[in-house]
Amino acid sequence: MKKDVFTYIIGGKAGQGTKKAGIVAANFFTDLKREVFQMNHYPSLIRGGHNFSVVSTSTSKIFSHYMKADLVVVLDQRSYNLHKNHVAKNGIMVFNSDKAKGKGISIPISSEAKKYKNSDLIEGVAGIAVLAVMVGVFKKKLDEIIKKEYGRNVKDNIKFAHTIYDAANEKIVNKIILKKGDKKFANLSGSEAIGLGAAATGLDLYFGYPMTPSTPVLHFFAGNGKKLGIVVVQPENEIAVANMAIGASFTGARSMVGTSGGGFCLMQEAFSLAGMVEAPVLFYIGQRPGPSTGVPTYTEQGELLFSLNPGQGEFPRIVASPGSIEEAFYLTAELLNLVWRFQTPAILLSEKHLGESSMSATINPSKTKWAVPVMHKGGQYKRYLDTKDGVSPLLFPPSKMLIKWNSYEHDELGLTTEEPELIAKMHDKRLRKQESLVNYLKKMHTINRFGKGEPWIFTFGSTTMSVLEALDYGDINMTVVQPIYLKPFPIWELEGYKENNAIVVEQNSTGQLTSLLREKAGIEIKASILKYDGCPFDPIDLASRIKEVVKVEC
Amino acid sequence: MKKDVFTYIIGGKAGQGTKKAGIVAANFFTDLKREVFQMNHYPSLIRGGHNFSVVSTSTSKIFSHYMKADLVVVLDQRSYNLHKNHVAKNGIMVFNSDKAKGKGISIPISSEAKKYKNSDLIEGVAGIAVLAVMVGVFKKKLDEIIKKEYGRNVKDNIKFAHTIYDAANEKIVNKIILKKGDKKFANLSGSEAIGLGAAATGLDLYFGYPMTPSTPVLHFFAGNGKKLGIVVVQPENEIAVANMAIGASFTGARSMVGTSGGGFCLMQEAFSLAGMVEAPVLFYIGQRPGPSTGVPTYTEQGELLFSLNPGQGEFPRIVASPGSIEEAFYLTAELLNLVWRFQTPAILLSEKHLGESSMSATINPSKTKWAVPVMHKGGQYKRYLDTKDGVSPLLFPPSKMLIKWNSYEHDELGLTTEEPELIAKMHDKRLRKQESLVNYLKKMHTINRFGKGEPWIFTFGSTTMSVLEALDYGDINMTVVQPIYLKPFPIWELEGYKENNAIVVEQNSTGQLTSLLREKAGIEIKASILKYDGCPFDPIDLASRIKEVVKVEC
Amino acid sequence: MSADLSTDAEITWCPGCGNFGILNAFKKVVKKLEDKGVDRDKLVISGGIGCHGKIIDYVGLSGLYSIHGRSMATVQGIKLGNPNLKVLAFAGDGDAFGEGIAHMIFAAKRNADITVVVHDNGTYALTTGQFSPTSNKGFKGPSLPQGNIEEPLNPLGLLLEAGASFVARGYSGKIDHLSDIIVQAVLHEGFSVVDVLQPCVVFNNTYKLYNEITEIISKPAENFEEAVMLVKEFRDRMPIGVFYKVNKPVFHREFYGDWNPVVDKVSRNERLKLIEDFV
Amino acid sequence: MSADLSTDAEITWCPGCGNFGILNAFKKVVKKLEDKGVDRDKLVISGGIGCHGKIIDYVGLSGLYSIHGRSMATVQGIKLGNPNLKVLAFAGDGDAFGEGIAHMIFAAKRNADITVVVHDNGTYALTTGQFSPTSNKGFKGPSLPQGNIEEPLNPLGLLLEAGASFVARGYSGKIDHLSDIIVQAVLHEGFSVVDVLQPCVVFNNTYKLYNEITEIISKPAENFEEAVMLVKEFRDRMPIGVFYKVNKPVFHREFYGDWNPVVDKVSRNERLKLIEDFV
Ligand SMILES: Cc1ncc(C[n+]2csc(CCOP(=O)(O)OP(=O)(O)O)c2C)c(N)n1
Ligand SMILES: Cc1ncc(C[n+]2csc(CCOP(=O)(O)OP(=O)(O)O)c2C)c(N)n1
Ligand code: SF4
Ligand code: SF4
Ligand SMILES: [Mg+2]
Ligand SMILES: [Mg+2]
Repeated sequence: MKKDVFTYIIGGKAGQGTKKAGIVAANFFTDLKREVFQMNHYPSLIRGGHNFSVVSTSTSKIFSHYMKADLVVVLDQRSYNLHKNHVAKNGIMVFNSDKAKGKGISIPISSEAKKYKNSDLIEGVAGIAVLAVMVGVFKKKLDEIIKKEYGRNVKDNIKFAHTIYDAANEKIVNKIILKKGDKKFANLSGSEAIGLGAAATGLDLYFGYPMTPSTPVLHFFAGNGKKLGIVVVQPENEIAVANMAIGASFTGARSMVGTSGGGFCLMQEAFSLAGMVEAPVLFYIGQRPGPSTGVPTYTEQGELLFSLNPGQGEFPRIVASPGSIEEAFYLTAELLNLVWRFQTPAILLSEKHLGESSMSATINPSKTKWAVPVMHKGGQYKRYLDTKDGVSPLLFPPSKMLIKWNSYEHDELGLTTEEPELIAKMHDKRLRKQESLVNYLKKMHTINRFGKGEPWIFTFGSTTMSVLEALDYGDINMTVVQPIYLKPFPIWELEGYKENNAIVVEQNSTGQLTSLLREKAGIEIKASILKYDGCPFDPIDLASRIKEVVKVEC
Repeated sequence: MKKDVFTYIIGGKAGQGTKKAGIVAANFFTDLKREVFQMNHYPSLIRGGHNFSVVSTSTSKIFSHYMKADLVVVLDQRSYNLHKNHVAKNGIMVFNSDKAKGKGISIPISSEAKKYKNSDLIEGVAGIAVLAVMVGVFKKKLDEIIKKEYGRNVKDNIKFAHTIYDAANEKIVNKIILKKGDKKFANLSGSEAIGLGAAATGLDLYFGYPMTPSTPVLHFFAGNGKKLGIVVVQPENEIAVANMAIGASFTGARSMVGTSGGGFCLMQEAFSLAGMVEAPVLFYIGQRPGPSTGVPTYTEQGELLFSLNPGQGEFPRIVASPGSIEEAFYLTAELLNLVWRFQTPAILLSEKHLGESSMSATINPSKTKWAVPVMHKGGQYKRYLDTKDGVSPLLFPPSKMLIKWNSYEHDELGLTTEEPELIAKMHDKRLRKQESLVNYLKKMHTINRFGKGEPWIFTFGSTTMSVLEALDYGDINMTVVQPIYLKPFPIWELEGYKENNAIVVEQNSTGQLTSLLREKAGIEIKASILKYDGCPFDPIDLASRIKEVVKVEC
Repeated sequence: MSADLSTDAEITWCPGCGNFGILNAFKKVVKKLEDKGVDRDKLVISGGIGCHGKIIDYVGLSGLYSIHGRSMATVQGIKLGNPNLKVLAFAGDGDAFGEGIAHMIFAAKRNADITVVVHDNGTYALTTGQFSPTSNKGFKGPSLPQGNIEEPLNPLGLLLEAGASFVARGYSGKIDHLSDIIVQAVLHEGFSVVDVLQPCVVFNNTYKLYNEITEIISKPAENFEEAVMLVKEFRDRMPIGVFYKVNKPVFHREFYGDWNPVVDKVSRNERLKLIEDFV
Repeated sequence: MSADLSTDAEITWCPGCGNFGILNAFKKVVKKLEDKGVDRDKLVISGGIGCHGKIIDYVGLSGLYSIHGRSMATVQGIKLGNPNLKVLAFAGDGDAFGEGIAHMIFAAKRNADITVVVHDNGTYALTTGQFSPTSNKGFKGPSLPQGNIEEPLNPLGLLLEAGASFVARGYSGKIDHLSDIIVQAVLHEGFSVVDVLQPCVVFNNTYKLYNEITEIISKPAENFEEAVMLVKEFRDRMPIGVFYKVNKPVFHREFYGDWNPVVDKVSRNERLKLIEDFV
């Protein structure tokens, strides 16, 4: 069993600063050169309800939060009730005795907070003070942390923190000394990784209309785009988003859009347009539980199949999903490069669990490519020149040459055609581009394999992190196979697997990856472990489900 | 080889009445109690360009037009050039010598027409006059036809027709006497069949925004809805179309929408909404070559995969495609019934070739069902009652009970939930509905089989008609298997087929049915015959391609 | 339906949110309508997605909790399906004037007999406060931290131009007045819109401003031009009340008069006969 | 680019179609613009789907033949990508005022520096003549054979309300006048729309009517209110010309001043450094 994991949960109402407290805790662990994984759970509301943040930390690689915590701090009764079973053996529950009754250590957090203005917002600070006590941090260090992390009302915050610190110090006995790790990592959210990956490859414009859980990428660029030279536009709706992005790509601007499933529905016509005019645009989809509005702030992987054939008609489509926050960085970069290499739209498929969690990551930006297309070399320009690999050179305005992109079927110049032979020929050109794409991907890293042992576990997207942590936690030796690319599906990498036992872990109710593996790669799947209640897997639960399934089915 | 087929082609500019002439010819053959198949080819423009209509007729069942004609009448040079190779051995080419040069029988159609007003529109009548001569119809009968079919300017038309008749009579030697058949069929277009099928099952409202090739269904209801009690609404865009239809279904109104691929892109968010609120709405997609605007007035089957997983998230989806115009009637009726039985959206997937062609059909309206849902029986009403088969009884306003449909994940009453257990439970409810649907379909006719012999030919949609005619024409004995339902895919019906040789015929460039058969049903496909130039198969060509492929691959 | 129009749903608006005012006003509306003979079971509601949309969970009336920007299309469908029902769509400013603006304009143009109540808080609140179509220039939100660079729309002016036959503005801080307006809107036969000034205490707290500048007008404008002028005032003085009200042909009646698709449905037998005639 | 701006595409408009007038006017526009120093290679066009959209095939300029209702969004993207380009979108009435109305309103609201030329024939011509947003009441088309039951939109009024900074109407039968207007529209910095009266000889032949009632106005309205009145006249007298023109902050400049995303791109090295700083 994995040693040295320390988990901290802070729960309360939205607006009480639980997420902020989680971030502060994560930064604190990071300063200890430990690795962290932070997951934020929140309902779809602005104030009230129940939010919580879980931070798990370890001196070695950690891929998931745990739902058994060494320290739980809850600010109200609802949080108490929800988390009372999340206290680990030897763990501690600290609750706000003004707003909750229960077992554990009681501190009158609210009555202390009330002495200050913004009494509600201040309560999250109590969580940090309690954490400081628990892990043996001195008040001076606590003051520093508060100064650094809470910009406003520093004095009040410190005074309040001290009161809570003293109260907790009296009551907490089982203190824990956290071992220091040996490397200071960056603490990165999935959304930041995506933004940075696109920036590294040369993104020029990001278009987005707010939609959870893709919004943090929009906000990332809004906050950081300026110095990177990236323009962020929030138009009137998703249709405008996608069509503007295509327009921008016509000028040679690297453009990207972000949305969730519902917004992507509205972009499909433009997705098909991109396929036809051969516009290089990257579409980011952050998944949440569906159908329809579903559960906007939760996580799911219910849109794998939905994302494989969007837009009417036949054209090369690329879909890939990152298995970790680091991979989110590299994969975003690679996809932006690919859309320019092959002039066809691609989907970066991810989930709330990746986009809105953060973890320790090492990123080497110089490992990315700068998206550079095949450019016209001279002579008469034909936008849809029928080349061997199907990829026609690009040229951008202003130019003395005619550059015509066309949503109708067209000839090489881009003029509309209704000639049967030409229609077939242009289908063939796009098909060849599809083949070239497959050949290109064959030379790339399209599947991750982790560990050794049988049977194999297939998974994808952010669930990969849950699986890796579960195996680590449960001391399970199995090979984890994660297709990064879902379209074209890298069957060439999977040919060896056919004879074997395999199970699948994924977060949806119909087993979409399971179908894909069976249908595309002919892999016999013994069992699928599914979760579709909107919450990510807990590695402890998942470890035991894996053991169980392997025992019974394999 | 099939006997007794007579084929007539009339070609000219859009606006010259070639399609009308085709219809008149078809009606004439129908009056002879012969069977007919009429295909109309036209570019995306209103006047000019090149239109043609082909009518093939036989005394026995006929499933396709032929592109070798016994009589070709062309009104201009472009038509002449395009059709000069479409003249059968012993066939006749008649051309308008005012506008074309070539071999065959020349008649100065335009200079004769110029003597009348609407000189352009009148020229199509010449085609009928020539046909009359060719098949030995007397002038008196011709007059009757013109009176019946051409409402306006009857006198001029008759006078003009006589002049042409006389000119042709002089020159045409190989006249043909058409044998009479023994049953007078209705002459029905695919779009009419769809409209009638929906009407028979109880359709109340049809919502549509014009888009070729789905528009004829809109026009059908606009022209015939009133007496049937069917309301036709053309809103501002496809998003309104789909959302209004869902709103209407809330009142218990049977509603349906129609569009093509590009418009359906815009409806996907509503499709998912229908999945979540469990709204019974039927979506008709008329396919044309894509991607994007593509070739609006031509035919293709490039959107099979696109139509299988539309809309974000997981919910039961139904997709089916009719293999003949008769089947279009029954299947539309059955799908409207199914969406009400299972409260989930369905897609009627078809193509321009079905929607805009017409053929002899026998229809028995009383064989359809009247769409009646499971209704609430009394007691407290729960919109999303968690029943054994997943189907919750319906109730319509006005009612003293609360009826709440909800796009968010919800409890049984329809109130929003963010509770993990309830989220999972509601996924399970919808999954059970999916199972119930499959069980229901297992008792239904989900696959057509025609003929005997090996290897088997798989096909779907309107291509079924081309295949049947090709086998008939080529005297080929093979079993044709046409999955009517594409989702849920009737693998239970296909289990026996696994060991065998099989080929696929479909109209797209990537072999989408081929993939589906391989992936879903594990059927080994030896070869696929694909066509993707926007034109339907010609049975003569197809017969030889089939023979060739079977020889080489099977 | 519970007598007090409540449901079991927990209310998750922020304390002090202007949406409470709208909820309370609406409950009064239902009772006032009942006094005027409109049964509550004939009143069907819909809403978009956003803070505003939650009202659908909180009001004990039948309806369809729709998607972002579409509740106006949803209720048009409901009305066309069964014109005996009175339909009312709640919408946010992002919902009605952003994602769904086309439906608003065309509902007004065709004078669909629906009522739209817009919870106009000048922000996309539920998605954490981005600028919306009615945000002021300079409004700072997370997608444009340097401040909104666009002028706000004048949605009521737009809808008047589009042909709206009933245009009003209310304020969630004046509940009785607001409920009066909504009652009139529902009773009006044709397209009616009530733009409700709704302070969002977290992202756009306008209570103070609106308490100062709102001014109840006593009667609608005399004519269209005057109404256009009235709706334009939203800086120093913010008139609230019914600005414009006119009788015009109503969509579903122009379409099929008094006929009702679900009530007056043509029988199966009759239809089968007609179909047989056709083929 | 061919000197006479032609292409190899066959023109498939009906003989006598008003679109010819627009095509001819536009060719003049390009030449006039060149005289004023706007190079034709800096002029990029887009179009929607419909009879009007075919103009994209017929004009020898670079551009993107977009989809139904989106050419206004397309050109906004082009402009944002490279603001050195002048962009012009052709659109049909179905395109601009139906499917794409939201893009029009918001392009006007944000004063995006684009020009939209609407081929307004009051019908969905290419799909065989259904009623469109600007069809008159009573207009008979195949989807409503009994006649349109809605009043036509007043699109220019709507766009004025939305904030359009340049609003004009032209007539395809008055080619020189039309080309003058379009030149002004293109040279105007900000959102400009030219609603072109375009007879469709097959489905809505308005030549006679327009020849009678169109009247060239000599100068724009003095103010907004006057402009609103002017655009409303479209029954007995149909004024054509530039109705309104005002200088307002332009979207891309408010956003990033004189900076240009593709020209002034931050280098790879600089970006990598910034990213390293971030992580
Ligand atoms: C198609 C689509 N795009 C985006 C979203 C995300 N979303 C949810 S609510 C909302 C906007 C809320 O703004 P508003 O309508 O003004 O409502 P408020 O929350 O302010 O009441 C958005 C953009 C969505 N649900 N669907
Ligand atoms: C999303 C979508 N819906 C429908 C269509 C079908 N369609 C093609 S052109 C057109 C309308 C044409 O009307 P308008 O824009 O006025 O152009 P016109 O032909 O009159 O010039 C329509 C509805 C389409 N191409 N895309
Ligand atoms: S965020 Fe604003 S609109 Fe939403 S509930 Fe809170 S105060 Fe109300
Ligand atoms: S149908 Fe009308 S708009 Fe289209 S080309 Fe013909 S005349 Fe012009
Ligand atoms: Mg809002
Ligand atoms: Mg038009």
